[in-house]
Amino acid sequence: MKNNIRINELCFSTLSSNNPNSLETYLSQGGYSTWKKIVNDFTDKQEIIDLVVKSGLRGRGGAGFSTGKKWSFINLESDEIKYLVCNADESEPGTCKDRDILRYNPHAVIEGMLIASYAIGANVSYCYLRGEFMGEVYKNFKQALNEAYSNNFVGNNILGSEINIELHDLIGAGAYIVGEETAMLESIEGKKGFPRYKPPFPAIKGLFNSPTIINNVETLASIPKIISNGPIWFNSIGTKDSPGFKCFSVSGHVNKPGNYEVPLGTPFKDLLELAGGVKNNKKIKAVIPGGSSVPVLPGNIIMNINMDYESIANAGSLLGSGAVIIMDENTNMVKVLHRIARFYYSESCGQCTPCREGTGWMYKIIDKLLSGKGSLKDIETLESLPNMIASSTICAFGDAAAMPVESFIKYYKNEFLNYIKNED
Amino acid sequence: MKDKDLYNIPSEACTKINEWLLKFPDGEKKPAIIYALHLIQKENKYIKSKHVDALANLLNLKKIDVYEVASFYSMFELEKVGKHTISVCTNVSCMLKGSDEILAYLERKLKIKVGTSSDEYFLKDERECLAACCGAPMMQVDHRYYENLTKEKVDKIIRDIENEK
Amino acid sequence: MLKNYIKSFFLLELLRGLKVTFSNMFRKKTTLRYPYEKTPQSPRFRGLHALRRYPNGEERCIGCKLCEVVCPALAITIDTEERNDGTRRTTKYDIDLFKCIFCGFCEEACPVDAIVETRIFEYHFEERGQNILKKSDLLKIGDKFEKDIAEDQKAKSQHA
Amino acid sequence: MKIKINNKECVFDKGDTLIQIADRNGIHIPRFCYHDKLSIAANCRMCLIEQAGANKPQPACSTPAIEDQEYFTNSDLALDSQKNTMEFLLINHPLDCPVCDQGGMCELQDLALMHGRVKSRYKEDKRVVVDHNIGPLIKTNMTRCIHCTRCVRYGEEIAGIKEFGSIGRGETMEIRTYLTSAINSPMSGNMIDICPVGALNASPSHMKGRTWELEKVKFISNHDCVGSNMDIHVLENKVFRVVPHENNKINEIWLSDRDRFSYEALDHNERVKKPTAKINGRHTEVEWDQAFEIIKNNLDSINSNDVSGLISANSTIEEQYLFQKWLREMDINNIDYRVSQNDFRYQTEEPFPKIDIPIDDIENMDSILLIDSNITYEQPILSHKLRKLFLKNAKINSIHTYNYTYNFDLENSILINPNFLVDILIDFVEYLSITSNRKFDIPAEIRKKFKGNAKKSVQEIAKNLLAKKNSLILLGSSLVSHPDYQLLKILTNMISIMANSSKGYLVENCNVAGAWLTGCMPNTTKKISKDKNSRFNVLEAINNKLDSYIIYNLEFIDFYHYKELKKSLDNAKFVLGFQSFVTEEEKSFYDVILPLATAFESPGTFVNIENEWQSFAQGCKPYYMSKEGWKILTKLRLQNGASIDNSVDYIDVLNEVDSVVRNQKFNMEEKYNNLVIEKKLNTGSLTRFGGIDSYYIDNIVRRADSLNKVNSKKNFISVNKKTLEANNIDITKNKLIVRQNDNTLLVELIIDENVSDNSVYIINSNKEYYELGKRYQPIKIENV
Repeated sequence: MKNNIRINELCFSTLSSNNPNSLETYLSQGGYSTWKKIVNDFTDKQEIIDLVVKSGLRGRGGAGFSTGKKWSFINLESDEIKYLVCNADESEPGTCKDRDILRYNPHAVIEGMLIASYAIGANVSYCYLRGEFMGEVYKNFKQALNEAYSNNFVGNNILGSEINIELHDLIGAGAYIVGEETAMLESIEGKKGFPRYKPPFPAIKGLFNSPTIINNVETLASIPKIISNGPIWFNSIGTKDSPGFKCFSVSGHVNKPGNYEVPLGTPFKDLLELAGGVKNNKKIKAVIPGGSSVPVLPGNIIMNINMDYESIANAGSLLGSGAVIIMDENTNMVKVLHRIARFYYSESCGQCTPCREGTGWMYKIIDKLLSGKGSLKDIETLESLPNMIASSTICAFGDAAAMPVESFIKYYKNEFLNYIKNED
Repeated sequence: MKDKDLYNIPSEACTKINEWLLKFPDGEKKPAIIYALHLIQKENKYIKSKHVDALANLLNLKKIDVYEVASFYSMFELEKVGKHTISVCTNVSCMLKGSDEILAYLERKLKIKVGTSSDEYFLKDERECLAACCGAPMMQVDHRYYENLTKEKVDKIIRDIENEK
Repeated sequence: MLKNYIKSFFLLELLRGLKVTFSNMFRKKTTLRYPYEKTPQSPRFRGLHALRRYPNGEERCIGCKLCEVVCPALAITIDTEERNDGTRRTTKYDIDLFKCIFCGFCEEACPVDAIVETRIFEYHFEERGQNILKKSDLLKIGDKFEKDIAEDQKAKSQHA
Repeated sequence: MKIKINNKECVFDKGDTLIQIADRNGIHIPRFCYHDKLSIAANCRMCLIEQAGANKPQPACSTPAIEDQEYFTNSDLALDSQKNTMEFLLINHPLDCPVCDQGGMCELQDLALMHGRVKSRYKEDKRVVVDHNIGPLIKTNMTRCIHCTRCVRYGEEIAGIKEFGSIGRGETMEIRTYLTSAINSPMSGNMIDICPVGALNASPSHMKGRTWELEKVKFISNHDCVGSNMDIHVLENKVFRVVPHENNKINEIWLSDRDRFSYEALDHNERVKKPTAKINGRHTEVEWDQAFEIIKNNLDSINSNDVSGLISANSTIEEQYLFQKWLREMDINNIDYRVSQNDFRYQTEEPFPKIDIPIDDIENMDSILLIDSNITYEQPILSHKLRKLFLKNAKINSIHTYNYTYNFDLENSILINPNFLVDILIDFVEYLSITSNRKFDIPAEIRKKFKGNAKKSVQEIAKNLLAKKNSLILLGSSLVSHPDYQLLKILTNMISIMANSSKGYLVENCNVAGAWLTGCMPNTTKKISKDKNSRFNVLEAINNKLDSYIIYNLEFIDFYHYKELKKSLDNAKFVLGFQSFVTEEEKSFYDVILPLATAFESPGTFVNIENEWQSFAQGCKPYYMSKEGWKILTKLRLQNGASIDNSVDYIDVLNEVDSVVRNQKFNMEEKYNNLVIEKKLNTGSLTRFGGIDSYYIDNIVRRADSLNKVNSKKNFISVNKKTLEANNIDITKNKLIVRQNDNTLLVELIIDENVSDNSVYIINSNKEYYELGKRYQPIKIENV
């Protein structure tokens, strides 16, 4: 094992302590110093946004859009009410990093939210946790929030200044689609989680019709250190286009599944090694590198690439939310796809046609294939469906449902063909 | 979910709902629906039409608005379910680590099929990932996460629940 | 002159004529002794109409009125209503055989293969008004010849 | 700003979406969820088109145009996207077009022809949705639903009552109402029109015909005073269904349920089939000529001063014109149309029943005052205009005797006992006389009543009216029967002048303006005809117990003085009825009944409250032996020797009405004389009030089957708790007895805080309420 990989330095830095989620731990690691400094100096908002732009931080939720750029869409001049929303509706299959960040380092998220709210001029900020987090995660976060309130990091006249930022926790009720940013806004407004059509983008017209910025938990948790250590520090880690650290949730057939925060651009081999290698010393068959919504990559391809946005994109997949699902040689790919398709079938919100009808159609065909009743024609149809769904829906769910199907058939068509009994 | 008798939301819950509403701009009532439904479900285990009626009255909303939300989110149960809700995650990561066997084991053990309920247990047909992939296979019992499951562990969890009574 | 004389003397025209007669006398006959014999019919023969039923006895016709609208001779009249079980059924289905030109469009338009033209072409009317086939008549024809109709339909569908 | 669509240059304004630009330029873009009257949903994905340079197709309905961009609606990318969407829409759509009522006018069918595949690739099971009964008007078949959510948005935005919602998610999402609740909106039928597929169909015409068999005739609605334009679809000389006809000045593309489904009454079993005459005390069917002869003989033998002609304000203006002409030619001058009116004081002349501004101008108002108007149910189209105003943030205020349900929210409202309606308007006038800078000479009689203590709520409303530039006051139509109706009108007029507002007197009938213009009333100073002899209005005509009554297209319960009328008729020597419908009971009062064609079966003209003349053609032939009113009346005039051409045609009648009435300049100023303020309504005890059920207002609607199934026809009254306690009513029981004079009725009790103190709210929805007594009269409530 190579020992030179830097792990858990950013969002998971508190893990080294015995009591990772406590305020003391966070403060002892220099927590809230950035926020205090900003409050003291009354730092220029544009300056913070410029810092984040320079750092090259990309959204950790899945799409990988530049965070600084997103913030700069907000019109700082206007005196409209603005909102910041922290997207803690982590539900991409394979991803469990946000849950751990919220459990073990909630103060980083809170500080990140405060800095972001300040930078975009929002006085109210919401953290939307998925309903399933109602237990431990919500409790830890709520406790941290209370601590932050009682220390006057949040609230009115923060730390004696004139800054007022309210930070609220919200809870969802179980819907994958709410992880989509505009669907989350609908859900916060107390409606069904139907994504909104864009334009208008949330930065212009978001929550309660006001400009809104939505960021992922990991993104926001990274902010304090980026500001305090400066963009040059952040740029020095990772690759040129993908700087910084990224949490990878390595799951599936590995010996030590877990969240590993490593610099972007770390070779996949090293990451696999960190996770203890493939279970039972089997060969690696396939890897889904960024959550179930991205195309699968066969083992021989991924073994030779680095884990950063560009390299994975060049290999024909996406880094997504950094959920690395590893499948060994004995894995039945049709079954895996069946499970993924079932997930999208039951999580489609039903708002727009291609996704509502298409996810069901794909699932039903795969189900039929799995039960041995499929035909060659079914595979032909199945091959054509992803193309028909992708890029014609309101949100990215359509693409997310389409990409796995497309890639599984592309790389593992033989396994699908094996399920066909009658050859007509 | 048809029910004739009336339901009054307990005053304690009403206060909580009103407090929750303080988080939102004035006059916005809908944002409390999800939270209020959670409260109601916690008290009653599942949501009946009388609950929807009561909530719509409390928040001065159309019943259909409340019902839409209740039917959209998968955590809200509109049919009668048992006291303890058990959700075994069966999504990709967990499936790779053998969640199907765990589920089948639970089905045998609790003598209910997935998606059905006995008086005591409700074995939820969980299709969404529960975000504990690194601890696969996992399940959630009444919002508590149990990770790295084995049959023995499942036995213990069920035993603990029985003992709690 | 002489030529004509010889021709008429030897009855040449007559013989030529008789040649046709005799040559046809031994050929295979094309006429049939109807009604004892009948010409073969194609499965697509368009004769008297019939309304069919499903094997379980349910009438096929759903009262969509496509045959009514497609009929070039305006020979079909249909009234419909909702039956108690929520399905759409005809309360009246009349075909005026005086108007009908047996074009077969009705059969083609029918989405459920309810109205068909059978091979029956021998029928008569005894009283005024019998030229209008009512729903009950049409169903009766259909019931009686269902076996033949089904075979013909199958044969037809193979060429579709 | 300019863009190019399919290489065609199109001009647009900032913010226009692509589909709007394309529609204006005649470029076809397929769509399902987009509807230009509704908000954008962008969920059907049928309108995807290509934007040059973009690799993703763009939804034309929600994408704003970008200047100088090029778009293609017929490129491969666009057509492929549309084809894909179409395939997805069709996989779960049943193949039941042959039995679907929408077949032939279905948007899905049309677009499938253009964008669909020849054969389906979908071999799996199709989705099936269980239908729920949502009331007698709309038949659902939700398996056919394509989830465009037009109906959901219609309910939220247009009707103002969200009744449909999308329940569940994903493929199993269902459009349905909450549990099993029925649709309640008085404009629900429009959902049938906007549904692009056959999921929502009209229940009364369900499965009875196909679209291609129908003939279309333009028609004008005859149940409210706005005159909605509509098309009646005729199948085999019967009205098959009614759909709206677009008229942006009046009803836009909407129609109220009442207008849409009233046609069902046309073959009701109470229709009069043949002329009948009482011979030896028994009604016998007679021929037309025989009937005419009997009429002539009888009328000739009666003094013309002892005859009264009463005509419905729902009849066409041609009928009204000919009716008064026929009677006046016989020197009969006791003519009236105001049968539901109770107050005939003050005016030398009835003020013209009119709204000061055009109906489409209501949308430009910024403040409204409703005076006891249940407008959402009584005049749904006007209510829709107010809803639009409300959505534009205009302020709507109301003074009412019952907290009516509106499809908009009120800014200020005052709930008042009907006894004090006049007083509160006087308060209003008083307050305005202080605050308004418009000088107005308030009659001393009214000034005398000033008390100097206008309520705060009155002040609020008055301030609101004064503050806004465009304001409108609407006087509710059910007030027509109020004993102080004329006084209310005078006060409304004063308020409107002082507040610089427009005003409108809403009425229940469709052609009140026509009746007014043609002079179907006494005291007329208009020079259509000179009245020489007696001029009794309807009230005097009834009270004076005349020898003969001629009743045209009116039922007895249309009269406010229902019981007095029956007594007078019983005494009369000769009673003639021109009727489309007659009940067995009414029949016995008549000596001759002539079967009259309804408006559906006759050409005619209606004049709505904005004085808009709208003519329509004959929809279908008259029922059985009945005849069009203008024909019968012309014949009667001929019989009297009127100097008209024997071959007179409908067009001739129309031309005559046009030249005599339409081109006449009438003085429409409101004048008052003998202004003695004496509030007639002062019961001093419990007062009965409440309008007529909106599905019980005229002889046609009353008999429309499906409409009458919408509301429960149980007898019930609404009273508030305080009043109940004051009258010692046992509120644990839900039944009680109401008493007016000697009549009693057992009714169900609804404890309703929307009712003011000391009053009993009764919606008149069946005959028993009329038998009980009159509105605005004392009433007693007793325990069972």
